[in-house]
Amino acid sequence: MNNNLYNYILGVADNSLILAQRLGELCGHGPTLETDIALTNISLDLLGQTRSYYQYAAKIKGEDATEDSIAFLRLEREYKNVLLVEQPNTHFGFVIARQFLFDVYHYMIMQQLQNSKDLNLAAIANKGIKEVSYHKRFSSDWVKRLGDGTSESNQKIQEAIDALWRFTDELFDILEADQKMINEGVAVDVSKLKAAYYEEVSEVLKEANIQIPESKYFTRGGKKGIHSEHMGYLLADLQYMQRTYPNMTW
Amino acid sequence: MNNNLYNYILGVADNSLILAQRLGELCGHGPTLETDIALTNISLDLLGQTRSYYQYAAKIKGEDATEDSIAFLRLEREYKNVLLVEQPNTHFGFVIARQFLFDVYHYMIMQQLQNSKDLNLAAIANKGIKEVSYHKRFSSDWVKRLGDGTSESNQKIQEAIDALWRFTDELFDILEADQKMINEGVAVDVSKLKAAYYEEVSEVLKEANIQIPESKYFTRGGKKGIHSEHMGYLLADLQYMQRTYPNMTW
Amino acid sequence: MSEHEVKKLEEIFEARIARDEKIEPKDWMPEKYRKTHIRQMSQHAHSEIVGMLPEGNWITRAPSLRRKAALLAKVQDEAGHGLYLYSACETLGVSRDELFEQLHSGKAKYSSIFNYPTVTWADMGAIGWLVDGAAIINQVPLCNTSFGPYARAMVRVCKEESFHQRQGYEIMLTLCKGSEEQKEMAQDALNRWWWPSLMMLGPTDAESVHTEQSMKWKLKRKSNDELRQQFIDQTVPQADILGLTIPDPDLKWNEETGHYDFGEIDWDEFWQVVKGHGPCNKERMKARVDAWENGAWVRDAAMAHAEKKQKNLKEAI
Amino acid sequence: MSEHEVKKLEEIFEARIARDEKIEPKDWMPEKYRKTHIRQMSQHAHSEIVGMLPEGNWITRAPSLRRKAALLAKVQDEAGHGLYLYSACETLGVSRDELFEQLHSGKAKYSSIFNYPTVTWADMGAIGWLVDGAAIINQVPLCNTSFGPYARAMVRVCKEESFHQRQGYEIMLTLCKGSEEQKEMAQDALNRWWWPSLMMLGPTDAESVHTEQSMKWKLKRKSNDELRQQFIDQTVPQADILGLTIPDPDLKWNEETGHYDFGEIDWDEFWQVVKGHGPCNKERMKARVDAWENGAWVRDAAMAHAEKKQKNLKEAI
Repeated sequence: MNNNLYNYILGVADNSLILAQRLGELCGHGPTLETDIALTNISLDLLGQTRSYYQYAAKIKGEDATEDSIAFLRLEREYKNVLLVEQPNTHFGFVIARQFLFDVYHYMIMQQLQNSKDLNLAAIANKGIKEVSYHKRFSSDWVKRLGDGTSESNQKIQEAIDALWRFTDELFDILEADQKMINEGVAVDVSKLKAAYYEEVSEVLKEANIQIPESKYFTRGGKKGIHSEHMGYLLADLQYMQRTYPNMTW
Repeated sequence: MNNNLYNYILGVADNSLILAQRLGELCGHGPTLETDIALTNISLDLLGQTRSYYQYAAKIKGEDATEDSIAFLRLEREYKNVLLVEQPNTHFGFVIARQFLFDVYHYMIMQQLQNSKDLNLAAIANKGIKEVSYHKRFSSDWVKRLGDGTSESNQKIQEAIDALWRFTDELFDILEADQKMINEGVAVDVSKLKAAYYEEVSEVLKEANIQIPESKYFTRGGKKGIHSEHMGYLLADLQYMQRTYPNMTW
Repeated sequence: MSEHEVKKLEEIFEARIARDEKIEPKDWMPEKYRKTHIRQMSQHAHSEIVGMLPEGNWITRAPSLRRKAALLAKVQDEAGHGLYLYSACETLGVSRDELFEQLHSGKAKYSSIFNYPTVTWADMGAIGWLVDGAAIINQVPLCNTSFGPYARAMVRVCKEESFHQRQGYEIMLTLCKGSEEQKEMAQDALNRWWWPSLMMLGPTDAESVHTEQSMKWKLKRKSNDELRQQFIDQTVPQADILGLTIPDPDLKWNEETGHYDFGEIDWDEFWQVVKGHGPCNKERMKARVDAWENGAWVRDAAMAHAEKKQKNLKEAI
Repeated sequence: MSEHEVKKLEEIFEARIARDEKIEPKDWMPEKYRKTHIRQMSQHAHSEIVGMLPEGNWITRAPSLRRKAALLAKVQDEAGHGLYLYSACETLGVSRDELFEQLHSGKAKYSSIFNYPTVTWADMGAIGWLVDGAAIINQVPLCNTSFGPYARAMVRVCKEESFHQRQGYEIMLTLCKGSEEQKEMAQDALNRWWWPSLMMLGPTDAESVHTEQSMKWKLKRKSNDELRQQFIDQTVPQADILGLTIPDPDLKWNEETGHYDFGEIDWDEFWQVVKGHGPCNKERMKARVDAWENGAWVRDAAMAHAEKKQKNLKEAI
């Protein structure tokens, strides 16, 4: 089995799974029906992508691996998502800020992944790019709406951007497996996206009357499987059925 | 195996386990260090009682049963605790109201259980009665303190009593297994405690300037294993390790 | 308008309905017709919205990615149904905010079935199979109801509901073909949802108000008891296929009537839940009110932003 | 008081300390002594209180009832230590509320180690073994420090800490005797907690302030680097017994010095965490501030009730 490819795929896919899970918590509790529907749509898109990635990863892994064994039966230390996507739904400002900070990044990755030498990954990216482009439009619009809405909403989205900013630098970390896959023309060299990312993010924030955080201190760990303390509780729910009833068909 | 006895013990013990778990969530997050320490004490007492009950139940069940397999490896529908104890820590008023409404009941049970023909149960009750008497004093005092404190605290404890009142009637339900154990002089006939319970509770509430709720509508189900939607999440955390790492020693 | 004129309009109106013409929002209509429709459509909309909660409870814990996605999509459909139905109400001159206010204050009702807790994963199957099944039986006739926007909304709703019902049944089928634990889970869900599902078809005809008028307006085509019998006759064979037992010792096929006889429904329970004292009424209302209150600043922001944009646009012109 | 008189008092004071007499709260003491003690004792108290959080994170998920009870009891002990230490501060004329205010505003520090997340159950073992182990090395000398209330508090604290340390080590031992997964979990925890534990002993002597004065007042008896060496020398053989590998390729026994040599500590990381930018600084402060703010109405109520009672009592007399 191609370990590097397998690990690279999980790194990309876990972001979608965990963010979809967070968005799934919100279903039925949003500020309007329209935002409920839109965020559920995003969650569904991400889940769809996750399934394509994991199905491919399961093939690579062989044995009895399935999309579900990969999604539900790993230990916390084996999930490779960035810290950003596991952060809680503190309030709607956090939901939007988290989505926006991820979408800009996600779109860049999908754009490049379309050119991957791995045709499976290229196909997933090709199918997903339209969806992610919609996500980015949705979250950017809401960043602007909240930033330029009332003084309360401006303060709340600012609070969220300030709180989540420290998780952005990790998005551009490259692990060993990633580097090997970059060298083979399979993976996206995210380190090269960093400047463009901050530029695009800053532009939207500026338009939204949001201060761009200046902190130079960042938190990382998710990509290496060292997650925040929120992650264990998220996984306890996510894995509950598969752990409680092993080896069954649903 | 004596099924009725086993089921009766779980019915009593699960209340302690689930309430201990709820109190455990609070550790480090209370309004003062003193209340943190006191509530942890109560949680520890309840856990201690739980262990004694489950150890006895494990002996009755035989096979490979242990206190931990009983505590952690049942399905949600197999937990027999009353709905009251699984209600969430909405705010400190709820914590105190839940504790108070349970403690008055718990004390009555322990008092009678001391006379059980089952010497193991009598011994557990004999050991526990002092602890539970302290719990009741603590929670009653706080009910009075909050009821007779500020108008805000009065309103908050009233809100909690109003919300939890509908779970009190279930405390006095008697299942088939219970009835058989009552007939044998093993179990406490809780139906006979009802009048005294409401009298004692009402007296404290009156002293605390809290309105006694008048609703005649009650919610039940926990004793039969039909729990509120809070329960699944509580169990996902409680069982997480045992489900994720089966058959290990910790 | 003179009394005579109103009477005349009413006659024309009733004649249109009798001819199966659709009434549209801008058409003249009796005040009672308008009010009855607002009441029924908003109650239906509220049921969709509150109905998101018991199923939403299992989204984070769904047992497979496929089921998680399907459940999410289903709950999203319910939000969509709520949206059409509130819009249909709006055509009659009542705003969504007003309707929410009625829901949150307890003035408006919603389907009582959603006041039961979803205790296991099998409840996702049972709700799809039984609750959506009963809903469809209630709703299919409404595709031909007299008020155009309601009828058109119901066409779409029924199509999606019947997809949900099949999906629910398929969850049950998978469980029943699975392990012993899964089969038990399925039976347990049937035990808990059977009677509340029968209650969904409404009180017995003897106790039902509004029926005659509703029949005339095609808001109703069959009585509650007829619908209930239809539901039972349709569902029992489905349970047989699953190998599950309907929790009613009195249930049995009656050769003479060509229907299933069934046991007595616990109407006390029904009325207790309707009056707000079911297992989860408080929790459902709290969830809706919390969502609404916590979302106020977001709605305010969207409004303020839209106004600013409009103002800038005007100034630019 | 004249400068001369103060000087005289100071001399008597220093002589008392030199004679190993205990200073008690009501005794005269130099202002700097008072301030230094408030700073150090409150910092210690804050560390106990914040230290409840990373371990509290596993109470609901502890893998057995026995471990759950032991963990609860341990976290409770930490609350108790906080309580003594705040009380010791109060004897020097500063209130608990003021001290909390300093913590919440970020003015007061607490031990940096508690800004790392507890990621697996094995962290409960590693914290007991390593973090409490390092704490004991820091604290045992304080049982003989000059300020009476602090010295007495430390006697009790150290006794309990050493119980906690044994308990933590026993958790590690159980894991290391367990399954492959458990052993991996233990190694992983050691990997993550080793370096932060070394940092707990404080910056290298070159960078450490306050040391000379603290030595004189018996707030310190050995330098940070000496304590660190002691910790390493004591811990490495314990890791060997567990069969775990210390994550330091440069670690090796030095026959000549009779100590372990070890690799370079990442002081950048240390200072980043101290300055508030560790993995969980924000979360820890938020948890403390939330607890405090959400508890305000409770504290107000208790106060109001006590006042009413007192008033009633007075009126009755």
